[in-house]
Amino acid sequence: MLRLDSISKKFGGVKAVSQVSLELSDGDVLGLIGPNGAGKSTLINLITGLLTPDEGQIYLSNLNITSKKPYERARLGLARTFQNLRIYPNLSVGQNIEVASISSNYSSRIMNFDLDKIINIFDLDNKIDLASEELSYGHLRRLEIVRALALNPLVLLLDEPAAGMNENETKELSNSLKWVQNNIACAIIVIDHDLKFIMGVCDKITVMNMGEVIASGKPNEISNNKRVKEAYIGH
Amino acid sequence: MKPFFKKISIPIFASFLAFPVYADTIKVGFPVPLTGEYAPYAEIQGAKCMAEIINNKGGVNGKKFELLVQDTGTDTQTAISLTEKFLDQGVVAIGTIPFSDTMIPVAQIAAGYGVTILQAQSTQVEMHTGIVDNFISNVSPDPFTAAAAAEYALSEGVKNVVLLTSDDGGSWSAKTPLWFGEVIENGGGKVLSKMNFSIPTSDWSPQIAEMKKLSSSPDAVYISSIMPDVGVLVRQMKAAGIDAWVFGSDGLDDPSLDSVADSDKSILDKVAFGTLAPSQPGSAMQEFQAECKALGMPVDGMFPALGADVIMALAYAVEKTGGTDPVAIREALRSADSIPVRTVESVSFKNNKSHAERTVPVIGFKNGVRVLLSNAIPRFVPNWK
Amino acid sequence: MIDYVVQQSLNALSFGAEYALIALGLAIVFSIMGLVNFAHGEVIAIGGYCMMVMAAIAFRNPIVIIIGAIFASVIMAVFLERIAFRPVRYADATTGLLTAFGVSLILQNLFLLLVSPRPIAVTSMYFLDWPIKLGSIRISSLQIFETVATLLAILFLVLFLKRSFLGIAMRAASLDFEMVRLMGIRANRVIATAFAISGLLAGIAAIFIIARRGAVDPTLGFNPVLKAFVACVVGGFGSLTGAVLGGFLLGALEVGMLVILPQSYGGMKDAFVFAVIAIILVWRPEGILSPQKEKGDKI
Amino acid sequence: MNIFQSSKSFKQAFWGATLLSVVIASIGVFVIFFGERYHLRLVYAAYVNLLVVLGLQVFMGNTNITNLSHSAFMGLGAYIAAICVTPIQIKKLSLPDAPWGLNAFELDALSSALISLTLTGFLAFLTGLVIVRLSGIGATIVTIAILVIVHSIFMHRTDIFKGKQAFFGIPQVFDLSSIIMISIFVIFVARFFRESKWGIQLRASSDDEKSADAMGVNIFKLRLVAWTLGGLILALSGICYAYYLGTISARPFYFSHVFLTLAMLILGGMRSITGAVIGTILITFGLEGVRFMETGPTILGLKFPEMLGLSGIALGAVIVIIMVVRNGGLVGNFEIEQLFIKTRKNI
Repeated sequence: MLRLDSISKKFGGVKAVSQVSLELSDGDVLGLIGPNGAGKSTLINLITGLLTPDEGQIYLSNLNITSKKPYERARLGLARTFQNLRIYPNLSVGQNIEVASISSNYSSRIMNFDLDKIINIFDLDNKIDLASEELSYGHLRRLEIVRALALNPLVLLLDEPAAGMNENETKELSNSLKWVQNNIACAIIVIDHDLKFIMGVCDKITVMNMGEVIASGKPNEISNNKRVKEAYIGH
Repeated sequence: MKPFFKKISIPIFASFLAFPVYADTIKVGFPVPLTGEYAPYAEIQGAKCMAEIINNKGGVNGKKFELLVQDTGTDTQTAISLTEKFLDQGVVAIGTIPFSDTMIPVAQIAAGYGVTILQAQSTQVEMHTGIVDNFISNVSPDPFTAAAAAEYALSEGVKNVVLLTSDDGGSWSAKTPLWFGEVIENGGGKVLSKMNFSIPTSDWSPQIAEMKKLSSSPDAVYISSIMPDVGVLVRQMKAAGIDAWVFGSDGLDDPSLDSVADSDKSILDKVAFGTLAPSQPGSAMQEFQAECKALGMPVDGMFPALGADVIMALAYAVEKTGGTDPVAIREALRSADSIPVRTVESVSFKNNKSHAERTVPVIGFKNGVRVLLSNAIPRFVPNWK
Repeated sequence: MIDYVVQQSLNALSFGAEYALIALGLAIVFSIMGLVNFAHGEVIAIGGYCMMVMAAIAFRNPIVIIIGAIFASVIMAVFLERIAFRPVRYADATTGLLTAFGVSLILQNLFLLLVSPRPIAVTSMYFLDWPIKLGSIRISSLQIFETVATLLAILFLVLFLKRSFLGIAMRAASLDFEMVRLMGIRANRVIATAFAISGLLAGIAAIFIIARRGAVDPTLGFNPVLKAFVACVVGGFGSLTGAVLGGFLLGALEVGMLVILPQSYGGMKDAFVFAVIAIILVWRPEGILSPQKEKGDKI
Repeated sequence: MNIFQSSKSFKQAFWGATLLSVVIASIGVFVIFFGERYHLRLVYAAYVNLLVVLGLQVFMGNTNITNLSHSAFMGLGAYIAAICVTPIQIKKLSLPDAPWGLNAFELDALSSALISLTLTGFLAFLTGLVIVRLSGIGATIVTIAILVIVHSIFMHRTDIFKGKQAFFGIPQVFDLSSIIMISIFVIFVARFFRESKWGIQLRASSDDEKSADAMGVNIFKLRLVAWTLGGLILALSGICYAYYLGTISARPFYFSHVFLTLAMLILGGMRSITGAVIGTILITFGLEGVRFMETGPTILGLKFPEMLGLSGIALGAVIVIIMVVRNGGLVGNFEIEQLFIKTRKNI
């Protein structure tokens, strides 16, 4: 579905992302973790097109999208959420979702799920006509995910979806993601600090540090990896 | 639906119409620019003062002047709506924004009522080309002021001139210099160069550098612009060592020009302008200003005095016709051999119909004080129609 | 011919100095709080009106008048910040711009209401202006004063921003305002200082404008500030060096247009100047010297 | 392709526009039947300004980029139509030196209007290509540049535009009832655009450019569409201006008109069509009142002093107060149909 071929990006002299390769297929849920400044967000920005890589290629279902603009990638099926909420405050909840679903109409991909159902699952069905600023924080987080799903994505990138949530909300979010994994044909990348949450939802985890991938594997392999422990705890 | 509206609207409409018409006053409408770009055209102040003077003496045939004044904010649309409002209130004449883009539509609307646009100080030529018939200006158009200034310049031995033109003031700033040049050439002089400027300009050094580049140095520069721009030009030319006359039009006739001589009494010695009415000390204009001040209605500058002229001309016509019929008043104005006004002895509209025949003063300075250099009807006026 | 070129270049320099002086005042406020202060022109006009009032109540000492005018502009700038711009401090640039337009409208009409729509003569600054002969070239002392004053103002600003505590805080604020707040420096003080400096620059500009024009009217500041605004954007909004560069560039452009354009197109000077500006902006949307933004890892 | 994403958007847009049309039309009809003659003119001018404000709203309201060039496009619309429609014999008199045979042809009012719309729309499209590439203040400065350039051409090419002098002799084509109908049409256009797919995506991009980009919004294209559509509406407003007044000049298409209409838009709230209409109505009537006070009237025997400049102060104060207190304008995102259609469910 999504393939990164040795992607690199420098800021000034600093390598923010160096020679990162990744491959994701349908139904995969990949966790991307690493300490602050590891290059996770840069990687997301490279994938979604807000930044262009200095080296390497990006493929989305075998189409080279390295030089495509963000909105073109979005229409091709790359959906994302943001680390700090980026809901459109002057649009209603329903219109926030419409923005993305209008874009999905521009693609030839057939929607293989029912958006109303998703809205229902994420508990937004009775809030559609509210101004988005009237939602609670937890619901705004959900709205971001629903909005991204409305793009009918092939790949869904979630940038710290559980940030700022309490334990209950995190649990609900985990359940919802599970539901997405089981019912929608797309790959998911999740970035988060909450290891417990990541371990709970992901079936593959990639660990980054200093712009490089230092480990990759199943959750239990990662939790025992020495380099990962070093990177997190420090020397 | 419609008949219902009609039924109730007719009596209401009728009552609107019936309400404000008093036969015992002479109403004059002034949808004028009290604010905005053209606010300096403040003839209304003088019109008010003159109306007060006449009213204090008991009016004209017992009728008193009533001036209907409202601000247009220098906006044509507003001027037109206000005109319509004043027309419905029975005015005998209208004075408005002194630019053709306002005066033409205003005149077209007033024509339906037989009312005349009587402008205190409108000098632009366009209004006299026969577009509208019900227009009268109390002053001479720009070619006359240009010609008067040029005749004086020739008498001072001016040969080579530089013309400064701009489109920013309409034909007043674009064409008046050319007419000046025409008269100069007719008198054996030469136009060395034409240069462009914009209004406002607060630094003339590029144009002055151009002047210094000319093969022969100019005897005079002509400009039709406003204060304080012209004051800057005078000072910068002097500073640059160009010893030439600066001639201009009525835009220079602003009290703030005199202050240019505050630190150097001689700096204005070679500045002169053809204008609309004499403004030197002891002139009728200054007397009028003193009179208004005594009435507690201080007025400043030339335009108010010209506003007073308009009221006096109307007073004359009302007295002559014995009534306030606007068409009769226009006829009376246009058939009189001479109408007494305030700024000059008299004016006449008999020959030109749309503008006054009056002497055109040229004002200069001596030791920083205004002097009347000449005051006559120019002999040669360029063809401008 | 050489004389002519030198003369026009000097003219361009002094045009540019005036724009640069005003543009600096705009840029210093913009760099700190992202506000395009269109009311800067009225801050200049206040300086002019202050001179008018002082002359009317018979102050003759030019030093006193100059100090008074600068003082009035500084007070006005700080006052405007307090009553009009503080409430929109954290709003987007559009809100700030429109607020400034509103303030500018109010002040212009207040001058009209309280003083006069017509120009009022103020001749107390004429003494700054006398001709100077340099070989075959004659220039006005005012041109020299203005250029020198602009250069001094730049020097003073650089020193202030590099050496003083408040100046360093201001530089930091222009990079990351939140950061300065976290460091415990009171935002109000930093911003008030920026406005005070812009007022000071406006006051100096007022002196030169009045010295040349010899009169003050309600729209005195509008046109110069429009041009200075353009200079700022072209130079790179928020960059002080950019403002100065933009100012001088605009001066050169304006004099150049007057010289190059044939007489029949002379009236289109503004059209050409603004067309060049638009082209520069399309070429470099952030201006020629736009400040490097710390984009960092996050978007 | 349906321009609406959902039938609910269409319904809302339709009812909202209908209600506003009723308000607008009833003001006009009231004046036609009960007003004095000069009221007709006053109200006509207000309708022209309403068109300008709506044209401005289409771009500014949906993109949140301040546009200060709108009066220039209005002027272009007015002049192009005027040049086409004015009879030859008048043009021979008023434009004796016009190039390209501009004074040697005349067209009927409809063709003239269509030519004006096409040309102005094309110019809007061309300038739009530049504008949409810039953001925020950069875009605003280019709009100022457009205003200055167009004004400068109007002022200088006196052989075509007559500059500050009058371009006269334009036949009177419209009356109050025609502009009422045009206003209603434009209200529908603006409201439909706001609720259309394009409008919703544009408004998303005005809230958050990056996030909209990530949601597949082609911001350049949509801004260009809004800019061009706004330009067309502004051209229409200019045509209405010329077709009623009969005389135009460069003067009314410059900064003071820019600020007046801008104040109208932001007072009501630029994000909503209802706001644009309310702002226009309030400022139009408010200014009449202020102007009355300005000349120092006597009310109930009380003589007020002459206070010139009061209207300018009031306009500036409206802008500042709205920006400081409520920068979304009086109504924010509110549209009139929300008074009647229940769109909100309880949480």
